[in-house]
Amino acid sequence: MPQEIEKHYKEILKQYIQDQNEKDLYSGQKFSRQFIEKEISPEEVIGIHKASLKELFPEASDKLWHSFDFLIEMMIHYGLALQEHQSLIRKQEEMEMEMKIAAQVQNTLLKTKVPNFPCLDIGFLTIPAKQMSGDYIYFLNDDPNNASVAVADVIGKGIPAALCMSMIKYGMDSMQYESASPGIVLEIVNRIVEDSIDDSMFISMFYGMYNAENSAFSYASAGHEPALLYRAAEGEFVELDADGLLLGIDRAVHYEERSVQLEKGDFVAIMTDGVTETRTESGFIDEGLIRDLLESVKDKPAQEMADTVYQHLGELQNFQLHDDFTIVIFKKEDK
Amino acid sequence: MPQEIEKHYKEILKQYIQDQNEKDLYSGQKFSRQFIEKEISPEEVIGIHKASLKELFPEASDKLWHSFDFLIEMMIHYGLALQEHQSLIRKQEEMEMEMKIAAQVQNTLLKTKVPNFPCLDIGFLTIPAKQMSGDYIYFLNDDPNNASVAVADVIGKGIPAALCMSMIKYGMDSMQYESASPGIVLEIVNRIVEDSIDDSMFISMFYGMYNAENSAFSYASAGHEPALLYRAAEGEFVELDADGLLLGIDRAVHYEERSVQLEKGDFVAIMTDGVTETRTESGFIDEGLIRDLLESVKDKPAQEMADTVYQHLGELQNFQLHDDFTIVIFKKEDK
Amino acid sequence: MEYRSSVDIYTEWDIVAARQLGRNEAKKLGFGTVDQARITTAISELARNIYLYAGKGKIEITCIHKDDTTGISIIASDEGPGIPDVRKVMDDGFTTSGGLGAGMPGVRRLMDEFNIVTKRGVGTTITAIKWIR
Amino acid sequence: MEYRSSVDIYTEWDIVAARQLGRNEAKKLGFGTVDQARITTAISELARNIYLYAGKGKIEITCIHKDDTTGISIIASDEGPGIPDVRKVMDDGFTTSGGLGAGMPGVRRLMDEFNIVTKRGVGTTITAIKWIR
Ligand SMILES: [Mn+2]
Ligand SMILES: [Mn+2]
Ligand SMILES: [Mn+2]
Ligand SMILES: [Mn+2]
Repeated sequence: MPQEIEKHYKEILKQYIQDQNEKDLYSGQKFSRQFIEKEISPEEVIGIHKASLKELFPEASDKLWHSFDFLIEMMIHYGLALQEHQSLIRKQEEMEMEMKIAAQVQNTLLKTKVPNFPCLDIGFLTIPAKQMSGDYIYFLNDDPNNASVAVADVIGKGIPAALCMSMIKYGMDSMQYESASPGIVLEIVNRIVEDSIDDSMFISMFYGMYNAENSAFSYASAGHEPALLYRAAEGEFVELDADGLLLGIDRAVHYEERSVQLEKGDFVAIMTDGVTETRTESGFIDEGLIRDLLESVKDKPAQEMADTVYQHLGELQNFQLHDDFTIVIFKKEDK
Repeated sequence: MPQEIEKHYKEILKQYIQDQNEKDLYSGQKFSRQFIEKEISPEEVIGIHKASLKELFPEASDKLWHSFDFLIEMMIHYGLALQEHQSLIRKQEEMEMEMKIAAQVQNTLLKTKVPNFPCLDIGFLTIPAKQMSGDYIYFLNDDPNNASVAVADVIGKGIPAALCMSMIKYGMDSMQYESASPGIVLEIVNRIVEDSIDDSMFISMFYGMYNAENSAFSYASAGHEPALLYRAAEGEFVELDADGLLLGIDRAVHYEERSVQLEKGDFVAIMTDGVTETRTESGFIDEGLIRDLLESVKDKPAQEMADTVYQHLGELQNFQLHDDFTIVIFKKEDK
Repeated sequence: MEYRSSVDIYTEWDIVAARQLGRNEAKKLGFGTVDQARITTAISELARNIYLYAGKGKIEITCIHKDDTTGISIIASDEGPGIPDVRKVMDDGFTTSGGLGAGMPGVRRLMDEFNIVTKRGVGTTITAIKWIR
Repeated sequence: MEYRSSVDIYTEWDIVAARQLGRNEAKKLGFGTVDQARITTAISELARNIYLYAGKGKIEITCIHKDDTTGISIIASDEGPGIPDVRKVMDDGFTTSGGLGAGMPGVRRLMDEFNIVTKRGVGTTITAIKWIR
C-alpha cells in the first residue's frame, strides 16, 4: 500500500508541477486527509515527496536531497505530536463514554421515591450543568403523615461532587425509619459528612418536613439558599431560612428548626443556587424574577410550576448552565 | 521573531547541506521542538524551508518551487490536527485535575482501618489502572478476636465503578457491629447491591474472617477469584474457593461458607483478577508465576510480599495496568 | 476599495472554482504562500460543507479594510436545514466536527475571525476573515 | 552476525556521537531515510534522558536477527536514581513525559519494541528495537 500511495502522490505532484491547476491542489489536499486518517506521519510525506522529486528531477544536485533529509529530521517531532494526538482522541472518547455511564449509575444509585399525599402537590426537577450532578433531592416518607425532602448542593461540580452525593444518600437511607425532625436529620448527616469527606468539600442542605395532620411545614438549613414560601391569601412571598453551618465543617453544629403553617394554595419552593444565581450574559438575574415567574403559574400543578421556572431561566442562558439547577415545590391543596 | 527563526533555520540548513554533520541535525531537531512549542505549524516549516532554499539555490527551476507549494498544501491538515491537539491537551489536563480531586474524594470516602493483631501479619496494596479504582478493600475488626477483610471488584473500571464502590462501603459500614459470618455478610451486601444499582453492573467479592482464638480462616466468595492458601509445612498452595454468584444478579443468592485452619507460616493471598490475569505483550501470565513469586518471599513481612508481587507483575506490563490491581495477604505468625 | 465576487456551489467542481477565486484574491491582496494555502483550505472546507450538507449555496469573497489593515472575508451561505447543535459542530477532536483537524474548528483556526449564524429550516451563514499581518 | 558498539554519555556532544553511530548502523543495515531519522531521534531522546536525569550512562547499538528479519536494538542504561513512577513517564501528552510527542512515549512510537526496567537508586535500562520492514 505505501507504494501505491507513493505512486498516486507522484502523479498528482507531477500534474501540478506541469500546469499549476487548482484542481490538483484540491485532490492533493483531499489525499492528505486520507494520509492523516491512515496515520501516515508528516516525515513520511516528506520522504514520499523527496522520492517523487528524485524521479522528476534526476539531474538535481545532491545538495537538494540533503536539504530534504534535513526537513525529514525537522518533521519527526511533528509526527510524534500527531500520533500522540490520535491516542489522546481515543482516550478522550473513552472518557466521554465513561462519563455517560457514570451519569447513568449516579441516576440509578440516587433514585428516590416521591411521596404521594392527597393534600400535597409535589413538583421537582434537577438538571446537571455537566454530565454528573452535584445537586441532590432525597424524598422521605417515613411516617404516613410526614412528607419530607432534602435538597443538597455540594460546593463544586462534576465527578468529585457526584461521589459525595452517594454518601449523603446512604446517610439518609440509614434514617429511613426514624421519623427524625429536620434539625436532628441535619445534625446526623453533618456528622456522617464530617467523618467521611476531607476538609475541602462542603455541602449545603435544606431539609423540610410537611405534616399532613396539622399542615405544618417544619424546616432546617445547613447554609443553604432560603426557600420561598408563597402566602396565597396575601399574595406575598416570605423567605424561609434557619441558622446552621454548611455540612462537613464542624461535628458539633446545632441546626435551628423552624415551622410555618401552610394554608390552601400556599406553596414552598426549595432551590439551589444554580437557580437563584442564574447567570446571563449581562450578569446575574434580578431577585424578583423567580418570584414573578412562580406567581405567574401559582394555579398550575406543582410540576408545571417547576418546569416553567427552568424553561424561562434556561432560555436566558441559552441552556448552557453554569451550575446544577434544582427546584422542589410543595404546594398545599384542598383536602 | 518569525524572521529571526527563518534566519536561524537557514543557517543550520546551509551548514548541513555543506558538510552533512550529525551535529547540525541534532541542532535542527532541537530547534524543531521549539517550533512545536511556539505553535509554528508544519506548513510554515515548509514555507521557511522553501524560502531558505530559494536563497541557497537561486538558479533552480520554477518547477521545484511549485513542488513546494504543493507540499505546503499537503501539510495544512497536519497543521490543523496539531493545533487541535494543543487544545485537546488543555481540555485533557482540566479533566485530569477533576479526576485527581475525585480520586482524593474516593480515597477519603473509602478509607478503611487495618486491624492490628499480634498473631496476624497483614499486608495489602491496591493500585488503580485509571485514576479511579473499581477495586476495593474493606477491613473489619468488629470483635477483638476477628480480623475480617472484604476484597471487591466492580466489573468495569473508572468513574462508574468508583460510584458503585461507595455503595459497598456504606453497606459494609452498616454491619460494623454485627460480627456477621462471611456468608451472611455477602448475602446482606448482595441485597444492597441488587436494590441500588442497575442490572448492567456486577461486583465480585471475597470475604475472609480470621479468628485469633482458634486460628480459623473462614471465607465466602461472590464469584470472585479463588484466594491462595500457602501451607508452610507442605510447601504447597491450595486454592480457596466457595460457591456463590456475583453480587447484584439475584436477591436470593445463598453464599457457601468454608473454613480452613492456619498454622504458623501459612498465609492467604486474596487478589483481584487484575493480578491473576496480568496481561503482557505475549499474553496472560502463567498461573504458576504468582505462586512462585509468593513462595520466593514467604519469609518476608506480609507487606513486602504484596509489594514484591506488584513490583514483578507491574514490570512485566511496563506498569501500564489493564485492570485495577489489588492484593491482600493474611499471614499467621508466631504467637 | 471594496471588491466582491462569488461562486455558487452545486457540484464538487464548484469547490475547486471557489478555491481558485479565493487563492487569486489572496495573492492579489499580498498574502504569502502559506497564508494563501490556508485561506484556500478554509474556503475548501466551507464549500465542501455546503456541498455535503446543504446541497447548494454560495461562497462570497470580499476584500475588506479596517484601520490600516487589509483583509479577506469569506461568506459561506446556504438555505439548508441549519445546524441543530452548534456546540457539537465547533467541538474539537470528535467525529461530529469532521475528524482530525478538519471541519468548522479547522476553519476557525485557519482564519482570524469566525462567526456562525444558523437557524433550523432557514439556513446557515458563516463569515470568516483573515487579516494581512 | 552480531554487531555491537556503544557510546558513553557524559556531555551533550556524546548525544551527537550516539546519534551518529546509530544513523550509520541503521544505514548499513538498510533502513530507509525516514526510518534512519526515526531511529536517530529515538537514540537522541534516550541519550538526552541520560544526560539530563542520570548524569552519565551508555547507549549500545546492536544489530539483531529474528527469524528472517534484521533489526537494530538500542540499549540505554544508566546507574542514576531510577524512575520513581514509570507510568507517569509513559503517559501521553503531559509535561511529565516531556511535552508534545517527545520523551519516552515518543521513543516507543518511533521504534517497534520498547522495554523499560528501572529500580530506585540502582538505575534504569531501556531497550528499544526496530525491525526492517
Ligand atoms: Mn454544586
Ligand atoms: Mn450550586
Ligand atoms: Mn473492576
Ligand atoms: Mn478486575
